[in-house]
Amino acid sequence: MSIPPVLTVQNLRVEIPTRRGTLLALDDISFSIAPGEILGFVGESGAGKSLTGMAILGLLDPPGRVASGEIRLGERRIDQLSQREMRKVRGKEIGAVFQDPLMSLNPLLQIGDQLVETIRTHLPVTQEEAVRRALGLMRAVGIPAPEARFTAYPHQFSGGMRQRIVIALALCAEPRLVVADEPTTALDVSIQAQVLQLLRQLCRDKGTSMLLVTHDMGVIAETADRVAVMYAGRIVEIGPVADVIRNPVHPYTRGLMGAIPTLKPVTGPLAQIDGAMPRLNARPVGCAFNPRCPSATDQCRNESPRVTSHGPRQVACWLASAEFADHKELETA
Amino acid sequence: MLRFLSTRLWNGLLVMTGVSFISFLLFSYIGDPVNNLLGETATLAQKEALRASLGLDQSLIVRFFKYLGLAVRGEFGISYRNLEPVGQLLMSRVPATLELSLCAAVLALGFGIPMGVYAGIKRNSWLAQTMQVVSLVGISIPSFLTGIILILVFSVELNWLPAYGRGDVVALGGWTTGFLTTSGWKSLVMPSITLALFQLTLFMRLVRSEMMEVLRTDYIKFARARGVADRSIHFHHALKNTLIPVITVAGLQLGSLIAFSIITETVFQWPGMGLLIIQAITFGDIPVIAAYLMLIALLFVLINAVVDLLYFQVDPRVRIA
Amino acid sequence: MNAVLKEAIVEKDIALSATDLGRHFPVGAGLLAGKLGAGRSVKAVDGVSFDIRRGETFSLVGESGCGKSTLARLVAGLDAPSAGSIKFADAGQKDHRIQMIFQDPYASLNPRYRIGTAIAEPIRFQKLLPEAQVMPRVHELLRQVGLAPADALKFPHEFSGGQRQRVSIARALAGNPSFLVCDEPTSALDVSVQAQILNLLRRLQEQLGLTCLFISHNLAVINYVSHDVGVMYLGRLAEVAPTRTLFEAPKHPYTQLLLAALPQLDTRGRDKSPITGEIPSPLNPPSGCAFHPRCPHANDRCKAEKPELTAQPDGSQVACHAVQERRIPVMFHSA
Amino acid sequence: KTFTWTASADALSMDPYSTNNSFTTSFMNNIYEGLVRFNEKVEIEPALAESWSSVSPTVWRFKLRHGVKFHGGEPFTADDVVFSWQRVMTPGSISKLNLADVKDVRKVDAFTVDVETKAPFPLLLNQLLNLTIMSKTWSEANNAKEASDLQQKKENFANRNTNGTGPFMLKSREVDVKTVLVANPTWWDKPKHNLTDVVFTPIQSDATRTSSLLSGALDATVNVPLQDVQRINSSGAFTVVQGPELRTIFLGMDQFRDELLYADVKGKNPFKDVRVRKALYQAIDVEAIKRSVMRGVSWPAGMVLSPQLNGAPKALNTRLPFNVEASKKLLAEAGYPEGFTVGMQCPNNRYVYDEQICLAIISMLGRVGIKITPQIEPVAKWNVRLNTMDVSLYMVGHAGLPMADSYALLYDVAATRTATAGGLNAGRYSNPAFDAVLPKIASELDTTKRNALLADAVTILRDDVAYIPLHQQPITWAARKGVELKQAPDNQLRLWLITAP
Amino acid sequence: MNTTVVSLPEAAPPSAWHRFLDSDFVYAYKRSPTAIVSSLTLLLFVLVALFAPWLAPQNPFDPAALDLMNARIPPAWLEGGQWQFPLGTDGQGRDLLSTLMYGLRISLMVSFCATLFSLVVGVTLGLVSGYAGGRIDNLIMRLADMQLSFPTILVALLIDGLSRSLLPRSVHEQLALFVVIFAIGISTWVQYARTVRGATLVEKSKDYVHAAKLIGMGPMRILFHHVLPNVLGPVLVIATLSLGLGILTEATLSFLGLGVPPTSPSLGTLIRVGNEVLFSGEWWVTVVPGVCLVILVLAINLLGDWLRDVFNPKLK
Ligand SMILES: Nc1ncnc2c1ncn2[C@@H]1O[C@H](COP(=O)(O)OP(=O)(O)OP(=O)(O)O)[C@@H](O)[C@H]1O
Ligand SMILES: Nc1ncnc2c1ncn2[C@@H]1O[C@H](COP(=O)(O)OP(=O)(O)OP(=O)(O)O)[C@@H](O)[C@H]1O
Ligand SMILES: [Mg+2]
Ligand SMILES: [Mg+2]
Repeated sequence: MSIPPVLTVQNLRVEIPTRRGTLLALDDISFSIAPGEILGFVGESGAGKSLTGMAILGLLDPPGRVASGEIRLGERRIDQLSQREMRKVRGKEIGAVFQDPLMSLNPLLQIGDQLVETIRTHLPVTQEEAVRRALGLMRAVGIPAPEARFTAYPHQFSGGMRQRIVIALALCAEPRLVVADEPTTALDVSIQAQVLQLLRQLCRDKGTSMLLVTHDMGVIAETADRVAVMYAGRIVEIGPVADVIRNPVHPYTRGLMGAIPTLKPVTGPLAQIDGAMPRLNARPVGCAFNPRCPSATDQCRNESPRVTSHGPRQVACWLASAEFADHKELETA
Repeated sequence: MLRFLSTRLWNGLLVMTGVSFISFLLFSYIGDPVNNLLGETATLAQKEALRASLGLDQSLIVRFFKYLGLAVRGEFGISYRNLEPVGQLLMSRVPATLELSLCAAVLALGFGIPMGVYAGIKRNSWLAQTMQVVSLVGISIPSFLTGIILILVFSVELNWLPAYGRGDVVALGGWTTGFLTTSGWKSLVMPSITLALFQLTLFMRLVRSEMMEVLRTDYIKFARARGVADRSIHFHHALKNTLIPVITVAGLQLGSLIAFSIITETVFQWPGMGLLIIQAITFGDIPVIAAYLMLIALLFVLINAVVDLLYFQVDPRVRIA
Repeated sequence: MNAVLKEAIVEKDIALSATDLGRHFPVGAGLLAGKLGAGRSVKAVDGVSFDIRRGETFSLVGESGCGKSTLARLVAGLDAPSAGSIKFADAGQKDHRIQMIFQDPYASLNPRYRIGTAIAEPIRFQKLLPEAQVMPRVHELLRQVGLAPADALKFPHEFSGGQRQRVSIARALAGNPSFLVCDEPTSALDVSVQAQILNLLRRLQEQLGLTCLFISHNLAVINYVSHDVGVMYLGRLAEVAPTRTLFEAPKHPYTQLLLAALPQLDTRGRDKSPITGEIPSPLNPPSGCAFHPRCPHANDRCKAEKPELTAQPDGSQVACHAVQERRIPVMFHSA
Repeated sequence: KTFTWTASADALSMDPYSTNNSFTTSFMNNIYEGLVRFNEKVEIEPALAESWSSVSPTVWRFKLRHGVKFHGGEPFTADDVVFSWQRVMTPGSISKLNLADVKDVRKVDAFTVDVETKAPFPLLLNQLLNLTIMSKTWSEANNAKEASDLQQKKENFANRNTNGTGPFMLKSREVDVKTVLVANPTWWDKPKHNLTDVVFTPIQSDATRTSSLLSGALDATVNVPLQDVQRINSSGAFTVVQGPELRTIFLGMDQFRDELLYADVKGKNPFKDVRVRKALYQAIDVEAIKRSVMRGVSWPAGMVLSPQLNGAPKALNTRLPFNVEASKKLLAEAGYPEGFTVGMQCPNNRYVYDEQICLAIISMLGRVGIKITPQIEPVAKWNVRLNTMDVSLYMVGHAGLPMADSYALLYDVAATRTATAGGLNAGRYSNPAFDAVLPKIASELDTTKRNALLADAVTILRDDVAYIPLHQQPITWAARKGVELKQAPDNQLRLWLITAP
Repeated sequence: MNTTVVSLPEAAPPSAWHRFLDSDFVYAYKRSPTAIVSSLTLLLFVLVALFAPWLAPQNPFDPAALDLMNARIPPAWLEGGQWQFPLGTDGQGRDLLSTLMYGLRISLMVSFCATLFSLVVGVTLGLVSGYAGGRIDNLIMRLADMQLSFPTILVALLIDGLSRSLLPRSVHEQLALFVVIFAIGISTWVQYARTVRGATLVEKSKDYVHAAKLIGMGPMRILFHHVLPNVLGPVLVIATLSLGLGILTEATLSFLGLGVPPTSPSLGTLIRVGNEVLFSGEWWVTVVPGVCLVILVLAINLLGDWLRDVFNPKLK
């Protein structure tokens, strides 16, 4: 690795103490994001995607906490920073975009004020300069006539426009990394396409890296460079998007791919993974996926699989090596 | 906006008419002024004569419409007790009550909101918990007892504050104010504390829970994620949002401060509307009671309207685009 | 309705036919609102006509706020149309029953009722079975949707979203429906669970021969379950076509747009030129064809005149001046 | 010297004719005067009239005082007396109820007037207490020729402004808040007081009133709650003045209905039986009430008249003995060996410890088997009950005021109730023998004979046990040490007799 | 949507009682000293009130059992006190301890009935208002507005007056208590109505209501079978808090002389009477019931406050 990654997460464990014991919400998460790279996170609801993003932002809701592992921004370790220091990192070095644009903006404050406040929090600029920058940002995210809409309130914007403003807010201080947690889930397809386009373009222009959380594999396919598939608090597979989509190795990823309906003529029932993802407090012994896995072995039922690297891909599955062997054959064939 | 105002007006009218009828019903059922006017030894003939001359012998409906007809023109008759025109009498009591309520409201809001914000931000801190319990003790004591205890301590034992009345007042046009004299301010202390205690607790608890809710919303989370400072998050972003329910409740509470300070005014002999109404009730001073109820209903209608307008001010979402 | 079309479907039995259906919501409330206000209204559904054949699934697709749910409620009889009519072929017959599956699995079950009770409610209330047979039937239904009979004693909060949706389906089936309305039954679910539900619905429909109105905003889902598809835009139908026809030969620019915008697994790197513009507010719809502000082919006629659904040679119906005038290239599907 | 005092309520109006509320009347007596007035022993003494004589049995001639000036400076003459008489007879006046026996007032010359009564009437002087004199010129000039009228829509000038001849002049008035009087420097009488200003601030709440006194904000208070006496005394800075009021508290019984409203005895009225009434009487231990409820300050009564009341037969002020056995026996004889249940109507804010007295009585009657359903209510409601005779066994009190005469009390309380008589006879006691004595008393001009007749009347009531007398309640005032209040049994504070240190 | 984590034992479903013991509610309860102490206090008070006739040394409501000779005896530990009257006696010779127990009974009864009454009225009107909407809604909400302009004391007077003129004489004696209950109840229904209306508006648009409609269920049945159980959470909180307020309101009405009859005194009446003798050295007459009342109301309020936090879905 010649270029040092923007973000490195190593063996991250997040625990949530509850009344029925401590839940292990994120288990042994490791990944890194290169400059300008878009890393997608997919997985079912509750798999721990948002939690990962929040852990990076240092915004875990108490009583959730980082139990072990480390998070580095460039060279700097940020998981142990005090709230005060972390505040300087947030917004300035890591931007964030959340799922619901309607909920992300303070309904009682004008758009302009929210932008200016954020700019002035991070950059030593005058009010006028901040206003100027804010207008520039609004223009950059594609809001027509920003001067006229500067004093508008969030409710006066449509969902798509609002998400553009959220993006503008996230990019105020030109952060190195943006954590986008389902930025388009609440939007309609046609608007979703616009917003994704915008995000992609901004990242490309500024060289910003992005952690893109979504549960829509299609979005990942169109947007991300690499993808991490999460299942029950672990990353089960991570690798370049094209590879993962074309040749999913982990049985869960494979099931997932088959379950996605397409526009092609329907030939038979969709691939179906029976059952549901276990809750955090009822995670089975061994591989968390083993009860739903068609090819689970005794090893799967007893031991949690280690993450193994296969070229650019890493997979947490006891059967992965065999799989890769098959693929190799296939590919060479 | 026009539609909004017209709906308000219509609703207000409806409420006023309802209140006037119900308050009028009170007339026949809450004691007979004739006895108080004539003394208990008056003979039946004398009482009948007076009753007839007051028109009390007519049917309820006839009296209601007569009354309504006059009331619409602002004529509420003459108080049976003071022989003063009712309008004038009520108006002379309004300043005292308004000043007292204002002080109480300022106390309640001025202390309740910061305390609530604190308790909401640091909900598990020792101080916040103590404030919770102490404020609850405050509303668990009946206000007449609070009043008497305050008097005992600060008037009788310490002799710091006057036990009754408004002190010296200054007349400014038709308005009398106690704000311009030392004795006026001194007199305000105990009654406004007594009156504010309940509201203070209410606001504190309301702001606390609203604050706790708002602090969990996504936009606060997003503000944190943008690195906005805690102070700005608490007092700029969060507080403003908690204000919306606070406005509603504050409006209603201000209304009831004005309308129902009966106990406090009685205990401190505060010459406001509360004292007037309790005296009117004891005496059976019907014109005063009726006019008072109309005034209160009007007050609530107005407060409702003001609260709505404040919504317009605070919450851009309700402004009709 | 078009004569050609009528002939085409005559051999198949029509279960439901909606004609010029409209539902308008007055804006603002209050006693005087009607008198003093401008009397504005949201035309959530406006002049919609379609037929559903017995045993088939008709799907509606469209973006948020275009009136899909309103239409579903009209069909289910939960709401009365302000214009037009809905005719069921077997209306008035004893076994004419409509049931509905809702979008939000968390709100569609009463949290206070055990799911057994919830499923039994339609049976008990409509007295479909004697009391002794109610619980066996509930257990049977639970099994049918892939749950265990023992689950009957649990409360909704003990289930995941997908399981709840199964319960909802079981409850809907408990009412022995002859017609089933599904309002985005999978949009709150994860793909893997969505696949389970879609498979289940398809199987059940085939087994029970149900007639369905299926609503979704996801064309891929629609593709999987339906025989015919209607595309809605701002309360009106833009295009109605048999499923394959729609996907292979979309005619309305909006349909094309929807198809293009849907993120696909195999469209990596495709730098689409996304459709510009926002979905207009239904409060203040554009004049003429509601889609004209976003349509690359719009001309003055589109701005002024509302297009009507017109039949196309391949059995689809399109409401678009450009298509009618052949201003844009139109593909036809050859079955 | 400024004298600051308080009472539980304000004077209702400054128009002396607009009400006969006793506190207002007593307050107004410091500003307006009549031809005669009461001294502190509640005896008639000349005021604006210097002397009077009888012209005929129905006509009295009054010689008016010379050199008297109203507060506004107008000289006082017979015209003012005649004007006042005319004004008091206007429709809005309520004082006229207390001048019912006066037929006419005529001017004889500038300083002489004749008063004609409807019949020979010994109590004319007492009745004339209610005719306070207002200035004719002032009233006419200020459009206050008629008494304040509730029917009018405008306030009467005299409701807020005064112009009397009395020892004090009204300086300022805020209703229910503060009324300030100043001494009249040109008063005709030689002032016994040494006050320059009088500040009156009503305080409704008992505790606040006492607190204010204790806090030093007041010089004196009337209506001191009995329970606060000890605290006031113990502070050392105040003196408490206590004495019996003219008011006697007694129990009345419904002796009219054939079946009581609130009793479990059906078909008959036990109170029509004198044995039952007597049994109730003997079951009540007034000494215990005095000791425990009244904190040792009450004067057990043997008749409905206070012994201090003009003409009261003092010798008859003896009680039947408290005797539970006798009471039970009487009940058994009357046919109620097990007692019965009856409703009792009491006010709870009218008399001293009214509610507590009733509770004590309930407990005492319980011991002889009479179970009481209490109906204890605020005065406004209790008043209505008395008014509508909605009573069975009820507490009531009467002081014989404003005339302060025994006859007036007996007439109100025990005359057979008609439209014009027996105004307070809510139990409708009726004895023809008693009714026959009353008119004789009314017109008997000879005091000795009159007193004998009064004794006869009282005897009838006692024999009938028409009422169960309880006690005279105390008047309790308190003042800063050194202030002399001159308490009188009519419970009127006469400012012109007060000296402050 | 964040679901709460609940364990899913695969075995037979747990019994209702077990489920209750296992609920978040019980868990939160066990962890809150405030909730435990206040609920135990309340329980103690309720038990004492319920069993007053068996626990109290004297029946203070039986006038025949009282002896004026025993009036104003101080508490037993003070000079002049007697152990026969542990907390002393009042001016009627009533044993304060017994009076307190009975007073508690009356206070709780009045407050409980008033709360129940306003709850029933408020919840019903709120449900109907929220569900029916339109004119009915408007009418009910205007009624609520009107209600706000009437002080409780006037309501008490009005009800008293009305019932007196409308009901036969024979029932008047028992009225006093009901008048107080009605007056307090009527004064607080608005709160329930508004809350329930709000909740109903939310619930009625939920799909389970639609599902019920689909099988042809009538509005009343839907309201009471489906909607009602789901809006009761906040109602319970209000009810708890207004239970405390009711006790205070009753005390205040008593202070104004409009409370329950003095022969069956409530805590409020006791304080009112005690209030009068605050200066006279017989402090126990007011302090004892006063402290008792404050503790009771405080316990209720603390419990209500805690419930509010626990039931607030937005704080989960
Ligand atoms: N405060 C908490 N207490 C208990 N469990 C929690 C808490 N916060 C999160 N969790 C659990 O942690 C897990 C991961 O949650 P997370 O929000 O990261 O999921 P997600 O993958 O983002 O899902 P979604 O697609 O629904 O957003 C979930 O099972 C969730 O229930
Ligand atoms: N009761 C109502 N009163 C007023 N307007 C309504 C009402 N119900 C729906 N609408 C409006 O009608 C339009 C269509 O609503 P509908 O819920 O049918 O849309 P939808 O297509 O189901 O959207 P989604 O995909 O978000 O569920 C919306 O603009 C909505 O605001
Ligand atoms: Mg998430
Ligand atoms: Mg919908």
